Amino acid sequence: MQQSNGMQQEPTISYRKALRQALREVLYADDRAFLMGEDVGRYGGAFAVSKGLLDEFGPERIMDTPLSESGFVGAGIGAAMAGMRPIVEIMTINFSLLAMDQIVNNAATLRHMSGGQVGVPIVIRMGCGIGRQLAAQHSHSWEPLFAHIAGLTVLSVGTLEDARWMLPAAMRSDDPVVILEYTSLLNSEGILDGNVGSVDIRTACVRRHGSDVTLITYGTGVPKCLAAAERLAESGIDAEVLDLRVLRPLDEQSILASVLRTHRAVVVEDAWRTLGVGAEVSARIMEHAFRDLASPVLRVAGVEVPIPYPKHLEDAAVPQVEGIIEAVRKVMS
Amino acid sequence: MTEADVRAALASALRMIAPEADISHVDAEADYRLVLGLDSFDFLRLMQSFHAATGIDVIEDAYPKAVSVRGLTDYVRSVKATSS
Amino acid sequence: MVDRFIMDAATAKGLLHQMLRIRRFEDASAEQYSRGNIRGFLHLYSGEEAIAAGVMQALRHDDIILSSYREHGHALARGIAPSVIMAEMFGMADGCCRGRGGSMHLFDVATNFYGGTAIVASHLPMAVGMALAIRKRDEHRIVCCFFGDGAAAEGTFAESLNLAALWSVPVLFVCENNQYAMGTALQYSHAEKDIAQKGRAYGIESVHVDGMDLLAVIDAMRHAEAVVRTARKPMLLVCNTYRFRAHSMFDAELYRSKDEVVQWKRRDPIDVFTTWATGCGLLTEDAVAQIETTVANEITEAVTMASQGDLEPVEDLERHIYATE
Amino acid sequence: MIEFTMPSLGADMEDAVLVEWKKHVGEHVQRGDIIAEVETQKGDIEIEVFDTGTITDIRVDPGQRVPVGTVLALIDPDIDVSANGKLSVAKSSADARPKPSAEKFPAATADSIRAAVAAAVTTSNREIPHYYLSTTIDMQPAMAWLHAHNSAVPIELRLLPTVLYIKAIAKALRDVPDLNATWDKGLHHLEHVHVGVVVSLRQVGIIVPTIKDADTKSLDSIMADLNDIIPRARELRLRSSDVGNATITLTSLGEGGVDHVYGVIYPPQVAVIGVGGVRRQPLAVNGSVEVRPVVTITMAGDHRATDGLTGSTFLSNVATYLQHPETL
Repeated sequence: MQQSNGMQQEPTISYRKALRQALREVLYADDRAFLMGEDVGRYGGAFAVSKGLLDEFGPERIMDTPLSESGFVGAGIGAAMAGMRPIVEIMTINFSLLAMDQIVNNAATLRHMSGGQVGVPIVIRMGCGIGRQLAAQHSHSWEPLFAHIAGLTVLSVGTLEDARWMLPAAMRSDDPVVILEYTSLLNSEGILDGNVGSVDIRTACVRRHGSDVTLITYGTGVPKCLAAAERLAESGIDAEVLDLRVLRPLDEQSILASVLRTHRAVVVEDAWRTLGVGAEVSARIMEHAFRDLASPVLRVAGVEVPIPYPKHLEDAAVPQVEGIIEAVRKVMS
Repeated sequence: MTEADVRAALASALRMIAPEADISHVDAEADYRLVLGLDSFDFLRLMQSFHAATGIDVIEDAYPKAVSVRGLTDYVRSVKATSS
Repeated sequence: MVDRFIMDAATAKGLLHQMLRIRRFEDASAEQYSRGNIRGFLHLYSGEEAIAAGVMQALRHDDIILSSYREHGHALARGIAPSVIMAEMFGMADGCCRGRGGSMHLFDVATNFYGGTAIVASHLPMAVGMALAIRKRDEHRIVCCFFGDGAAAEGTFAESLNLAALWSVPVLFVCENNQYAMGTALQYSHAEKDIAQKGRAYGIESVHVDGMDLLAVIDAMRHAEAVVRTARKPMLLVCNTYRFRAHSMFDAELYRSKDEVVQWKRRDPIDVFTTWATGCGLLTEDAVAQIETTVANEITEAVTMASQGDLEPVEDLERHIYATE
Repeated sequence: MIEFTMPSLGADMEDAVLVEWKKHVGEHVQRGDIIAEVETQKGDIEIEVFDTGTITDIRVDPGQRVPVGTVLALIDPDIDVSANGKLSVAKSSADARPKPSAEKFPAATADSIRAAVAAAVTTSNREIPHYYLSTTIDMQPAMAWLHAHNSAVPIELRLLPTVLYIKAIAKALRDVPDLNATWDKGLHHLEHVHVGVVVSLRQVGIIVPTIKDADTKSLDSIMADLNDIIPRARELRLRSSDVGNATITLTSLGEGGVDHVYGVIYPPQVAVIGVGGVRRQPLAVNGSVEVRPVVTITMAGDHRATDGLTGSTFLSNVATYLQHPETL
């Protein structure tokens, strides 16, 4: 599909390249837009997502910042309030805690608290999730933390399609949007569906239709659940995979529609089990589809420990395909 | 080339071939190969680097003379005498 | 009584041994990372050895040390065994943190080494707090907190220095200014480029030191002893230095030129000290060669021991969450 | 031989493109040298080598994208006779995973070389029943040919008698394959003919570099090999490929004026050849007695592998070849 601004639609593309194409599209489409973050320019992006953009757009629109997360996220919020459309990159979600006050008390709160006068049209992107053996301080999964904050839209990029099209949709919002990208998916490659020109930031999406059980997940959970579904299909269990995509506000309608069809649900996420996204989804299903459930909703989530550095412990601390299959067998029995 | 020059040229050549071999005190008449424990391989390399340093080509027939500092000096003088 | 620093042959040998052990350890770390035995992030200290050796020689056993993720030099100079650090990076239970921390999180309470942190400048407030406890408990020891020029742009830097001066606590802030915060050069991070000036703005005595000259660092530490240990006041030491290797293993160094690296390498702290020490007869060439051999054996042994370590059993995953179990 | 593989620079680095080689086949590299530049998703990164030695083979060309772990080049590690008395493969820190089979050599300080040789020799004597043969050969034709050859070439290309012995022995081995073999509870013929040449390291002892395929090599290239290997052997900077897998060993200690040199077999080889010094001696030639340059060549054979008849056939072939130097 030919983009007006001369951007080619490449057949196979990596998650990293899709993110970069999205940045280029929005920077060309709106000159109020600019990218700001640590090492996004000269270094080429901590994970090479913004590599080459400094040469293409110049230092005014690709701004390297000092290591001052609270400072530059707050500044981004200010710039949004004063007519710009900043895209602020927090290198990884692990550093977002330093900017939490700005995100919660300013970005998420001002519109409501000012009686509707002040909007904060900002997009905050973060690299998330278990990298590979980056130890506790660099391996956080705080999707539930952000999904809990009134006033934010929180997106989780689990597929190539969303990596390419979520950002343009988020830029059209007049309210703060947090986009959670996953470093462990950056190298994954695939074919972009040509006729998908854009995506919405409201609804969940069924990635694999099935009739026996619904696997509800997001982010890095999507590829794991699809793999589990393939293995389950071999033993005659037809699993549906529902990618939440939007962690706030939750697309309750799609969740319930799927559960009404399959009558069984397993929620899968890397984040810690207690007060995770799974807890909320499970409560919503209990509230609205209790009588349609053939068995209780199960949750497959992270073990509640700081993620350790060695591989064998890291792998044991987060859900794996085997664990998902086991949960499905339990919910089917 | 004086005897001292010949001895110096041999010494510098030896630094590469047999660093521990010290020709400075070898009697001018003695067969330095035996004194310094040089085998035919070392001696050929010595003659080759002597040639590189001085331009003097010690032919095989002159080997019996060239094995002592004095003999080699006489040979060098004879070659210089015939060529100048 | 102020410790008089004596530089004799034995001291010179000890300090060179420290610096060489750090340099060779980091080379071995790079090698083991390339071979896949070390994973995650790895930030190497090569080029900054004079600071670790120079600062650490002035600290006492009960002094407290906190560091950043570029901490191998500090940990080695503090006395944590190379094999224990390498085992930690191999993820083995024989490591100082049972393999759970890895390169960025070395803790060793026995040597009062309270870790590396991966969140820039997040250890500064803790350093102030530990010094506050020392003052309240009237103990005669100090806290030494290492961080980089990048950290000086964090909010916690400003808050920590202000609190340290306000509460007058015995903390020595050592800023290793290696000119770059990951890929962002000093002039693109700081409007006020003189980090010592920032310290003075918060009421803290701050000085610059040539971080490539071990003797200069040792000299600065004699003054720091007087301020922090004796007068029990905070101090900021800004050591100007340079990292000879990339920020971390996977860095194309697009942000600096190759000949800038070559320029700084001309003042390699190990060469600077060795030339001086051999010049004035404190070190002989044989002594230097002997140290090289000893260090080579130490590092080879460290890698061997690390590779023969044991993994922590998966059953222990949830141990040490709370003090109870 | 050590394999230099595409390093893993990051947990999420799966492959890279080889952009440029900074070192090339035949070049010597030190630990820490930049050996190549690769292109990753983060940009071009210079990669370093962690072993000291010589590059013998480049497996990946610029422009090729290869996964992490792919063998990019082969490095022939230096025989680094380090001070701690280990003739070990060049000083690279122990690799956590088992290294490709770089041969390990016995200890190599002055006394330890002597000890190693002694050890090899004693086991050799104890286990191997030796038989001894010798022959004295008229070297007139060989020396004349050599003299004529050397006067016609620049001094750098002069040949030594040793190359004639090596070539003659190698050709004779082709005629008597039982001697170009190893003994390990049975005779195992060898395909190639590699002649190990004993080189004295003055006070330190001896070392035995190998002249490979001496049967097919020209005299000039054998001499070139000697010019390359022997100086390095003397500086204890041999490469692992220089040493070992000889099919027979030649000891020519004749330099010191010794006439008869009886070597001791190096297991698993089955023979050792000794060559004395060239000396002038009266010799019966076509019925009259003349004073001729002669050399005595001896052979010690492993009686389990071959017998005296095989040995004597071999020695007479060597003599014939030496008396027709133009055929070498």
